[in-house]
Amino acid sequence: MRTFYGTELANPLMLGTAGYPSPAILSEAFRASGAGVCTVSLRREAAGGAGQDFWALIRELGLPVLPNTAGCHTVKEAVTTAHMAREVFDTLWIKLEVIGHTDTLQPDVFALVEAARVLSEDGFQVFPYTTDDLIVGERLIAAGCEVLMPWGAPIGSGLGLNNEYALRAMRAEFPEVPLVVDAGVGVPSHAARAMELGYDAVLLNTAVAQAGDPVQMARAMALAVEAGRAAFEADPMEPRDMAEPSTPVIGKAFLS
Amino acid sequence: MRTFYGTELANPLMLGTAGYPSPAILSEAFRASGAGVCTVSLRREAAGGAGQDFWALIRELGLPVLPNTAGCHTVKEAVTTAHMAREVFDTLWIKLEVIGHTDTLQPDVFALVEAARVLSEDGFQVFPYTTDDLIVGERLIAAGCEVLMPWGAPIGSGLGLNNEYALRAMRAEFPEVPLVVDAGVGVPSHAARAMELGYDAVLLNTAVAQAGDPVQMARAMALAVEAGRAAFEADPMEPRDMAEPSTPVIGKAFLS
Amino acid sequence: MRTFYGTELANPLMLGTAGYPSPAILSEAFRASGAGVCTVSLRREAAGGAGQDFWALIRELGLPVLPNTAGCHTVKEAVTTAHMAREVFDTLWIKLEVIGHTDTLQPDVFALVEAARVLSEDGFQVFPYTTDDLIVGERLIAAGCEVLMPWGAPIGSGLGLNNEYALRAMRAEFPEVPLVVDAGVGVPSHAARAMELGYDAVLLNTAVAQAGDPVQMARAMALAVEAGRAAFEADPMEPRDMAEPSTPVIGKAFLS
Amino acid sequence: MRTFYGTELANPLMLGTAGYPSPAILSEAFRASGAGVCTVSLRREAAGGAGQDFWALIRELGLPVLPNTAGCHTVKEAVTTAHMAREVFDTLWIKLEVIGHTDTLQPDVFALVEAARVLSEDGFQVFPYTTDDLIVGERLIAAGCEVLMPWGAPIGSGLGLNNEYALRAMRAEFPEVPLVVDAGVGVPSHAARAMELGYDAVLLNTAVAQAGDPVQMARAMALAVEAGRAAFEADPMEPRDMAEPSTPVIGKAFLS
Amino acid sequence: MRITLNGEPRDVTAARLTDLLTELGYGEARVATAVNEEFVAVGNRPEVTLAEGDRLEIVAPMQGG
Amino acid sequence: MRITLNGEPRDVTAARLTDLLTELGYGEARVATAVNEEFVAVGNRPEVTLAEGDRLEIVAPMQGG
Amino acid sequence: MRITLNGEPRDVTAARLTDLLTELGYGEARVATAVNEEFVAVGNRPEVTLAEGDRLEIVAPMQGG
Amino acid sequence: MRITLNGEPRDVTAARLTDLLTELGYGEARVATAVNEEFVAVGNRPEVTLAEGDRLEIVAPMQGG
Repeated sequence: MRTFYGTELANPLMLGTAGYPSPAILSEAFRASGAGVCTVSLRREAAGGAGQDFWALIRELGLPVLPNTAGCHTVKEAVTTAHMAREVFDTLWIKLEVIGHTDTLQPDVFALVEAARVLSEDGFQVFPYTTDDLIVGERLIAAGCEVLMPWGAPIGSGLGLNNEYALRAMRAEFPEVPLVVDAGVGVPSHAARAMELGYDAVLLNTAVAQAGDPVQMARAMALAVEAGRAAFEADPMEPRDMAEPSTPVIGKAFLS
Repeated sequence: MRTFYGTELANPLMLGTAGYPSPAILSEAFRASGAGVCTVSLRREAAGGAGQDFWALIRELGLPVLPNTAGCHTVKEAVTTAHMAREVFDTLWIKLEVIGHTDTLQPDVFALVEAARVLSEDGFQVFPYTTDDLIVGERLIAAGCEVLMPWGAPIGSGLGLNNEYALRAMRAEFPEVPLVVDAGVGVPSHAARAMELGYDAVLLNTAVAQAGDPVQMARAMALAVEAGRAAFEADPMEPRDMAEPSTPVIGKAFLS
Repeated sequence: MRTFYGTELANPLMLGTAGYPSPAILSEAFRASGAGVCTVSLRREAAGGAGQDFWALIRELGLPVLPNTAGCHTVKEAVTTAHMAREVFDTLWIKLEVIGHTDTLQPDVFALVEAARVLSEDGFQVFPYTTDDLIVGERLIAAGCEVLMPWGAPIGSGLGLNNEYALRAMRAEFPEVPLVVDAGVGVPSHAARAMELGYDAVLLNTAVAQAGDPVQMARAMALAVEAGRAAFEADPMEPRDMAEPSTPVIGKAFLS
Repeated sequence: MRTFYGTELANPLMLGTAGYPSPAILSEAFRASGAGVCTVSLRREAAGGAGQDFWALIRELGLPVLPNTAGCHTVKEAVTTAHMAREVFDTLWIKLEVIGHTDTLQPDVFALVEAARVLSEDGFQVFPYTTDDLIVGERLIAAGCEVLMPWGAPIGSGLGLNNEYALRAMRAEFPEVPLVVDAGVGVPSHAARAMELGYDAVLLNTAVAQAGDPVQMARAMALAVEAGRAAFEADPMEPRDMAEPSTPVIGKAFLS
Repeated sequence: MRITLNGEPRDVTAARLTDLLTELGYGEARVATAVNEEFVAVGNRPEVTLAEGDRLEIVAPMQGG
Repeated sequence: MRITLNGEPRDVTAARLTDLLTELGYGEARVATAVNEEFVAVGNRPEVTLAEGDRLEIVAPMQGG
Repeated sequence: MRITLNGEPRDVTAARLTDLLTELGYGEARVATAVNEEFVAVGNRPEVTLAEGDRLEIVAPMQGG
Repeated sequence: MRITLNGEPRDVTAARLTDLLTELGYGEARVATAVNEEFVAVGNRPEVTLAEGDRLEIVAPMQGG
């Protein structure tokens, strides 16, 4: 199994910590999901602010923490945020987001590659939130990334895998690189599909946090990624354009 | 939870018994799947033939048995087969197939409704393999069926859900009737999707039996149907056409 | 080219006459569409009612008239309406609709086949509005229909071709029968696609009548069906999963 | 109507000149297509080689000529090729291709933007073959491009529009910029769809040249782009999830 | 007598369908008729007479899809 | 006499279906039977006798989807 | 002196960042700091002093996707 | 001298590009030229002379997509 900078995940699900109805539900959802990673961010803190309790909550999850640079629009912003995250969360991992467009929250692939280079040289282990562009993928790897995280659809849209063709091409192009579908997943069938394509994990947040029952949905997503991976390993049948009887035809009694 | 003629399934997966590499793998696949039902058929038996051992194998699964009328093309054939099945398998359940077309193995809805009527009047509990036609569904219910099993795609094709719109319409039309997607499922994401639509179970065979590793795929399907049902119960988010940040925007540090 | 009960259409487009902003726009839209057929209905008429002017308008179009039995839910209703239509419109053609379901306006295939039989025996030339069910198609042909008109999607939905697989199967199953996609078309690409599949015509109404500019949309639909037919006759390329340079690779100058 | 560097096209179709069965068929196909632009390339020429005759053939088409840099993989190669093209074809227009990947022939967006900058500064009017990435689009415009040509699918694949969502987003993002779907179109319904999305033209080659009857297919594509544009201008109906009778319900006779 | 004309109660005098249509002012209008849900062809109208409570449907060409 | 057993010609002696099944060696096997395309339930086998040319179908549990 | 703390004006006394954090009541809190958009690591805080108008950002763990 | 013409070795006499094109028989042909991967515009051909081992590319209009 491919590892993430040498770390094996307990479960090919990376789950976000934002937008849950309550801290209690967040914790329960994580337990239900068996997520292998939790993603977090940094925000301004007033004296005696909420950040300390949140951090305690996260530590209790006992999971690898993947801090993000959400909302950063420039290389400098992303790099500075990454440094602050490394210190606060005491990890080399960074989910690198350099947003290029406000409506789609798509990455600015130019700034992304540059920031990835700077951070990788500085010893960070970069998880780049990228598009399904193969050339961008190559550049990110050349910049030092050992993981690629193409989007399935815009963050928080729940649209699923907008371009399955491109995601398949990416899997074929980078057979050795751990690949994660990051963003766009709305229901378990989307997550299962990503894994059926041979992806190594799925990163999601809104689909769980905003579900009517986040705990139940967290469990559903955990089952789905496991199902998708198992199917990929089981070598599925090829789809056929014509029907084929499952029940044997020979030996059928003559009754009419 | 909707029941099937009063029976609650341990797991919303109905798994076929045909086309496995070996009886041992069949048994293992069933154990891995935790299937709630196994489907079987009747075929000509020579003295001391294989049927007796097969029956022993099936009994060991300890599952509700759903015999089919696979390969029948007329009402009479299907009805006679159903009677033989009731005697041999000692069950009132019958998966009613009346095939109308050789390439697609689609049901002959006219003969299907008639056979369903005859068998229901005769005390059978009919599981009709039907299309996604709402009116046919109504007729089957009027004929005595308490379950409907629309196809997702042709038997053995693995194409998935060819007409999700129609399957959704069927769920909306028959809120009280247990619905099963029967045939066409090729990978777990198909099965999960069917359950996300609110279906009560998925019936499949080829996707498991013909996978490179049937046991692994059986497990994958079990996880997928559970994931899909959990998602349906969890009230998923609505897809949005625009992105929406999962990480909060407010409180972001100013760093550029 | 396949004919409709011996009639060749000027253009493989059958256009409805309902819901236009004004009679003038209706006429202009028909002229712009070059439609080969216009569909009409019968409604209650007060003395000196609108029906007479409408009829004058339709006659001016100079097109074959295809009256429908829209809104009929029973065999008797449909048959009586067909007789009234034959007298009023002085044609043997009848677009047979026997509606089975209010939300989807899908045909009741049981009543449809029966009504088709009665009318065919009575000398009508039946254009049945049906589903994409192959067996129903066979029954309709056995009942005397020489044309089949499967739906693409529910009437007035504009969803397009909900089950392209089934429509392809229908074309393959009935190579000699004139087939028309009736209902569901929302934009020209839907109409073109139907013709690319080898269909002989497309019947639509709402997509034109309810467009912001019905005349322009009528023209668009005419172009689309012609495009789709031409493509079908031109034997299109097979889609490939990999790219293939259009510009020749050999002879490229060495410049780096 | 948006213009291409001030030039209005006779028809929103840009047609390639490669891979036709014969020069005669090429000419006939172009006449049938009424294409607004023809694309060409440069290749090594032996003394008295075929290039001169080809050029005579192209001149006879009397169309704006759009030379490409097909097969170039570096900025320098593309720029040098562009200069040679400007001299030979006596035009400022250049279809800028900088290929980044051999299997998908996808553009190298990094080299593309750089080459676009160099060429724009040098007075070229660049038609960049790009992806559906919005940020890359912004960069190309900043580099001086006044046209964007995102791919629909890999060159020569005929797969159509692999990511309609992204193409829609691009149209919304650049309301003033002429947009062309370049590559991937296999059948007219693909071309019509691109125009329905509000694109200003479609560029294709293989779908016509490799069709069984290129002339017929050329005509089909011309009709399709016109249909798609007309539909876009006509303001199409909104798709609905439920059916809606086209024939009025009121006034229906009571007959059962 | 009172009949039901296109779903509405209506007092009429003529009994023979042909006369009734004239009375109702349909004259030469292009219409089709049904009495008590049974189609009555133009040719049969002279023989058909209506009675109290009969249901008469008169339809004409109208827009349709 | 000669009957057709599961589609194949077969010479048999016993006429009564119960005896015939024994003769054919089905013993206690879990099978269902049809004679000339009509289902014969276990309970009715003793009353059913076969004649020259009859068609007997004997089926047992088998894999199915 | 007046600085900008997390985007808000704030009058403070201490100049050295370490002292300032204490003065502001962050104590042992798990936070990261940036002065005038430049990251200041924990280890460097003692050497860093702020001047009138400096911009100080103090961030802590928060939910993220 | 020996140069590389469109990727093939070729012995030629003329050194000046204009003369060379004539020697090679391109005459008035509509072609573009590059020497050692650098574009040489028509106007500059008279000033450009080739040396042993130089790489000359001569291209003309060709089909393209």
